[in-house]
Amino acid sequence: MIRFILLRLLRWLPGVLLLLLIVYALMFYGGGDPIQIMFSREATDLFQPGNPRYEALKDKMGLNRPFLVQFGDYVWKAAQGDLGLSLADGRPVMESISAAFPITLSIALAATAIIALVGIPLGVIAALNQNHWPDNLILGGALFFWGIPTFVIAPLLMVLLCLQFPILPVPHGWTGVFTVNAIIPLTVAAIRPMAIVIRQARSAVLDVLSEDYIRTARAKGLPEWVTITKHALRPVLTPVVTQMGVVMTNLLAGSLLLEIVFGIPGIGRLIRDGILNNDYSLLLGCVLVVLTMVTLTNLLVDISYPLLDPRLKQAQRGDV
Amino acid sequence: MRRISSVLTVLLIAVFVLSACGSPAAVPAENPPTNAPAATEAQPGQPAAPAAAEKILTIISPTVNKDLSPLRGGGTAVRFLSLWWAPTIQADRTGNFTPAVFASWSSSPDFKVWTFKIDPKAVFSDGSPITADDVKGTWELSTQPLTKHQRVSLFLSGIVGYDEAVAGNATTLPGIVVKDASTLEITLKAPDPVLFKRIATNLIGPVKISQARGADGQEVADWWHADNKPAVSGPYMPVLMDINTGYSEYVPNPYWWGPKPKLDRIKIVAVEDGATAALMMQKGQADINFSNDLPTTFDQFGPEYVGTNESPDFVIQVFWINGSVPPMDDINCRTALVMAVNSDEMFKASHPHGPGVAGTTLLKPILGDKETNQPPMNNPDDARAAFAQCKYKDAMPKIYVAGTSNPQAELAAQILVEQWRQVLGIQETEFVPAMDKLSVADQGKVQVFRDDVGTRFADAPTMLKNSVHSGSGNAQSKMGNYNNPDVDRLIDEALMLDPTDPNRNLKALEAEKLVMTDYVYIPWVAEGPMMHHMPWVLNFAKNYDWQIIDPWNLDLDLTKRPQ
Amino acid sequence: MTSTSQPLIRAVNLVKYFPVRLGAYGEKKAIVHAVDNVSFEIQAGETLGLVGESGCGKSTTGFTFLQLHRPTSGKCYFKDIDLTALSENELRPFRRKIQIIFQDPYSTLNPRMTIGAALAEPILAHKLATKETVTERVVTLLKDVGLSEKALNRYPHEFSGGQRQRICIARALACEPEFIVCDEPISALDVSIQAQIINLMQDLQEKYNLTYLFIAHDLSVVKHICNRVGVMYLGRMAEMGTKEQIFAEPKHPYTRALLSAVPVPNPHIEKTRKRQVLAGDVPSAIEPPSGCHFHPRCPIAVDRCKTEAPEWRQMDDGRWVACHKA
Amino acid sequence: MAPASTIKKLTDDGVTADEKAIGIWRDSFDRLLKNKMAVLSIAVVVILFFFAIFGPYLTPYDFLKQDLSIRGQPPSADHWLGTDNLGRDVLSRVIYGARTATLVSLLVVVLSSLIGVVVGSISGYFGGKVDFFLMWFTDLNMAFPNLVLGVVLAVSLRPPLSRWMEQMYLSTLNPVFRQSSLLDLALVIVVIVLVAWCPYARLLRSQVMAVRNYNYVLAARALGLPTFTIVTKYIIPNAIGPVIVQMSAGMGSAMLTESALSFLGIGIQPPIPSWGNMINEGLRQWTSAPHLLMAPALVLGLMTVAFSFLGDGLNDALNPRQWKG
Repeated sequence: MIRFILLRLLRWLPGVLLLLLIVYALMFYGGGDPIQIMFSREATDLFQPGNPRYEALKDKMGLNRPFLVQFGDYVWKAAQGDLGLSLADGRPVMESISAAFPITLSIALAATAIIALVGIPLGVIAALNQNHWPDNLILGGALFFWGIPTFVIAPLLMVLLCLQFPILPVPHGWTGVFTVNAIIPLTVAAIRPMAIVIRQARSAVLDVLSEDYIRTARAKGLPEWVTITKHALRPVLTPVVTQMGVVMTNLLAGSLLLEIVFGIPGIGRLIRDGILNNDYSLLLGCVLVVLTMVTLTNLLVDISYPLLDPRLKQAQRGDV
Repeated sequence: MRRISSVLTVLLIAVFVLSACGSPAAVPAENPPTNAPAATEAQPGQPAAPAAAEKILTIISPTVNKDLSPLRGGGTAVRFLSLWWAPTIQADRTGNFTPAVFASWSSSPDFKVWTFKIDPKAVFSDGSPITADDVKGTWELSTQPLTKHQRVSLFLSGIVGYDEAVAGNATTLPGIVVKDASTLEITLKAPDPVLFKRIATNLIGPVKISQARGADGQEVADWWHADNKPAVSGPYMPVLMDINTGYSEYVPNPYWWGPKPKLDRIKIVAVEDGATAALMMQKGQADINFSNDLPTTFDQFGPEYVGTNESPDFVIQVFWINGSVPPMDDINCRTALVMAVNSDEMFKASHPHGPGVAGTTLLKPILGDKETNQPPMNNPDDARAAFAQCKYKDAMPKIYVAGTSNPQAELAAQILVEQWRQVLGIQETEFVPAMDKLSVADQGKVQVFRDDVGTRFADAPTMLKNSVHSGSGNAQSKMGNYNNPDVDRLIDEALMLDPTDPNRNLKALEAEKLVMTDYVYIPWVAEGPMMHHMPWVLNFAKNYDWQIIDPWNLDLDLTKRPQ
Repeated sequence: MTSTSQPLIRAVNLVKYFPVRLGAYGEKKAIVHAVDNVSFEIQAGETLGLVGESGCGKSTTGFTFLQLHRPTSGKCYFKDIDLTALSENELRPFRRKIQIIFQDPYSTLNPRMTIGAALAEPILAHKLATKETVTERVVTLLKDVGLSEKALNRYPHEFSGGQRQRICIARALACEPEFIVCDEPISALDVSIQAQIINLMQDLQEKYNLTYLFIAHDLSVVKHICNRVGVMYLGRMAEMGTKEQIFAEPKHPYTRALLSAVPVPNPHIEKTRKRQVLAGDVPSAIEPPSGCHFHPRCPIAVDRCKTEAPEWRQMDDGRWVACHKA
Repeated sequence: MAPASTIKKLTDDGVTADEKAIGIWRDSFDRLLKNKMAVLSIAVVVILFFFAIFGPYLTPYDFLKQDLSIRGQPPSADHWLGTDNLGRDVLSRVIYGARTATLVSLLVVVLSSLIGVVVGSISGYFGGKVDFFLMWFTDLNMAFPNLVLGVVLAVSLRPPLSRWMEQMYLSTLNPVFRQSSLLDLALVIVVIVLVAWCPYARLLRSQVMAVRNYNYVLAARALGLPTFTIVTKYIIPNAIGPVIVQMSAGMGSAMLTESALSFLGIGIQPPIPSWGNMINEGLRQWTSAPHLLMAPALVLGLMTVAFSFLGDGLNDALNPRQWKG
């Protein structure tokens, strides 16, 4: 198990570094002069190339070093928890991220929980009523919400629930998962991924129901719900968990659109700030955090497979 | 499958109908929904809800402000500066100047040496008096490049030693001499009869310099943060700041020496999404919005909401032309592009219900209709004729239009390029919402910039000095080092004249005429600072610095606000 | 083997191991001993049968010889040329000389290709015909296996299993091979069809002077078609000899057990026939038993069998056997 | 290949019409046509393509033409979907937006599936180290949240791309390189392709891994056919089914990504209409002029759903063994 985790990490670590290098290079060559970004609101002639102040600052910030040295330095510092200073406001990037990350994480976890608790049962119900009205309703609804982009559904829900039928206050900011404020954002965060999970769960259940051992269980005269919960559900979980992993990664990146619309101060909003202000030290920090979380999520998903599917425990892996 | 399709159709129709019902959602603010739940306390990051009788004002800021230092001189954070920082001299809503921190001021006959007296009652929120050293220190700190004050040159340029300080070569201003604890003497390089108007602002209002400046002569990081208990000079003082969410809270300053503030608490909330902000205002979850105007604001909130105060000071929004970049380096081309545009149409589209007026000349909003120059001609035929002379007419470079960062500016820019397309057949254009999005190499290519140029106070030569004089930042950056020696000479001459001298305005007009024949800008709109407040907010007005005038008068009529 | 003539096919100490990882997280390494030190020779025109329980490595032996799996060690000679030493490109010209017919005709034909195209493809690839003459050649091939030329433009799913196997045989013949590995070619077919295919294969062998390696688990078929027979157990060769030697007088206890399972056509003998039932399952190829792989199930095993793998040795009568007690 | 043509000739004089062979593709297509929702989706998609190609010639108004006298009008007989706040005809803009959406999504799907097929088949067929490296990279790319990666790419690729176009213009003097709409399109397409090719590669790889061990591939190898022929004629045609399904779903999600990028202001820039930037503009005033939001949003939703249904239909048609209750 430990060897497995180490191997997985070994597979991911160079990848994270590579992606970071790519983003760093993109920013380095495509982004613009960090000093000019820092002082973009200044009288511009002060911080132009050639000006001694500019050159001194550039030296001080180590921007005259070769690209790879700068990158190495960045990685080395990042490993020690120092993500540098934001170009836009001069604050430690780590500080902003550690304020934003718990929020994004709690949204991701809460939304994932909602998706699992609502999506999987709906998928199962749809499968059990295949081609009858509950199935049609659930599938149609899922498809419908799948067709509406987040940035449309968010204001739509907001006007419906806050103004048309004023049952909720206008959600803004983040006060925690279990507050009235969180209802609409969490709904929006969950609703599109849920569509995929419902479909996935439905087809997984249909696949399982056609297996011989389920027919046997049914033939034995077991009550339907026993058949479903005891025999059919576990194998269904494997594909669904894979899907949940994907959902989770996307939510962890902080849904850009969600956080913009609801003013949630999470990672997605930081990324947007980074883009708006050309603040690539912030952007890089966010990318690094997102990559780390993605790695961990994938690791968890990988570890969970054999636990969910006992068949895999005995399975042979590798080249045959 | 057929059932799915019918379900889908029904759902689609349902949503369409519901959203169509969304239009009456534009409930006039006077008729708030009666069945709305009590929801005002659901603000982010705030402590427990206070007692209901308290008057709590909520202001929406359109951005998350991580830097609330009073010495930045720009950005949305400075728009509520007057809540917690007193101005040096106060401009009232009719354009008159009244004492604030400075109780009185006088100048030598040649307008080169000015003396300012500090009000002996003026104290910081820790009870200590505001001294001349605080003022001198604040102004010196503001000139330091690392302080990143965006507008310091508007206020302090011309003071002896200013140029060295802004270049980062000096940390002190020898032109400012502390005579005694409450007297300052300011020496200028050249005469300036309106210096007291120039420094009448909150943006360089004195801060407690022992807190703000470190031993190295530079600003102490985060000294202004509520956690560091800054000594402030305004009617309110901060008690809570969350710079990650852009939330801050202010309570009355017990040592405030002016009239007693009427509110119990002020909250500033960052709401970046315009639609969310509008909803919060409609529901009474917020009272004032510092955000940019949406084209629909009028429909949603009525004329009162977008109205301006009576101040004669206009913010003039202009599309500046960078004359150093092809095709703008050819005057025929500039002429054609300027003449092809109908500013009235731009104004009507971006400000369908006002406020303000369509852009005209730079000086017209200041001097009124009499004796001013005529606005640039909108004449498609002349435009086409001039375009025929343009040496780039067969290989027109792409035209970048920068500064389209808010919805209204984007609308105006769309009309601009559409008129060019219809009149001159110019196809290749690109919008650059924010300049710093472009790399340095590309920034040099941009030909058209939307930006405002404030008069700050109604003075014609100052207006030109800040916009088209070759020494101004505007001429250097947005206009590509625009330099017309005759214009510079006329402006410099006008600036030295006494404000009562009619020649001051005449020389400015003459300079403006020269600028207009150079075809270097396209006027768009002249507007006062917009209010954006709900009707239950009382005594709310802003001045030319976008500052709330007489912030202690700000009040709420809780009976009108939806609960 | 006493024959002095040069064999067409020769496998020397052929070994094929598959490395695998075991456990839910792949924490254990292991090796599947699919083919373990197998040697055999086949003379031109001869048919060697290879029998054994499923999973004993018969098919892998065939695949490995054809270099469809590269052997872990050992040599595969085709007329003195060591196929294992050749790269995939160098191998290509020899591919057409050594062919294979698979067990399952349903999965052996590309469902997206017409029969004509499938048959023409190898002919053109090896330049055995031009584009103009290829159709003619394909039609001849189809006739050889008893199909009409109407099959040309049809897709595999329109044919029955027997017909498909005919097509597969035609495809194997398409590039004029000398040696064909028949990997249980009839076991997936209806019994009624099996005989037809066997006969067809025998006819073709005669007509084109083919050499077969005939892999099967049905001993009666082997008896019918083969000249010599090899018996495999768990990746190793147990016994190999002429058909007569093996069927009449098996030396290896495993061969005896296999043979005893074959029903005898005469019902009287069948009734009284003594059947030797093997105890237990086939052990895992991942952890094969020590010594002689067969010892846990062997009725005559002695202590020595548990520790020492028997030598593959030639008996006086020319047959080869791997048993301490033979 | 030539044999097909020679054989065709033989068929013409040999086999009668009713004995004509039915290819497996034909078979799948017939199955697809039996699926009502799929047919409906095909109809919607065909209409979309029709408007994307011919729309700008059919619309009554120029999509850029501003008429300030009719600003922000609700739907009427003259302007079926009303006008926007610059007096432009919304219907014309939605139709032109269809062109943008179709162009982007088609190119994205074609390019990304092409990359995916090449990478996936190399990876799946050769296995070993090549496979390990390619899949490592693909996994990495896939694990990274799409929109974030897209946004980062879009922001950082714009300056170099625009510099390159300017250089191309200077060296060729071809005004095409000056068109910012082209730059936007190229940028959006490149960005979406860079994040979208991975699922195709993964899908094809797993298919190839399966197909590679099918007997007909072994047979082809045993026949000594060249590797290229084996991959292109034996493996890919049999592995491509799920990729086609994915392509259909990919059309929808490419449209969504494009509009998300445009919505964020880093995709197609105004005044060129894209559904995304129309939605963005519509959202600002959707309580007062809902038609400005609903027109592009509904069309976008409809297209996403149609491609989704088409994908399902294709899936059923190409993988007939799937359980059907």
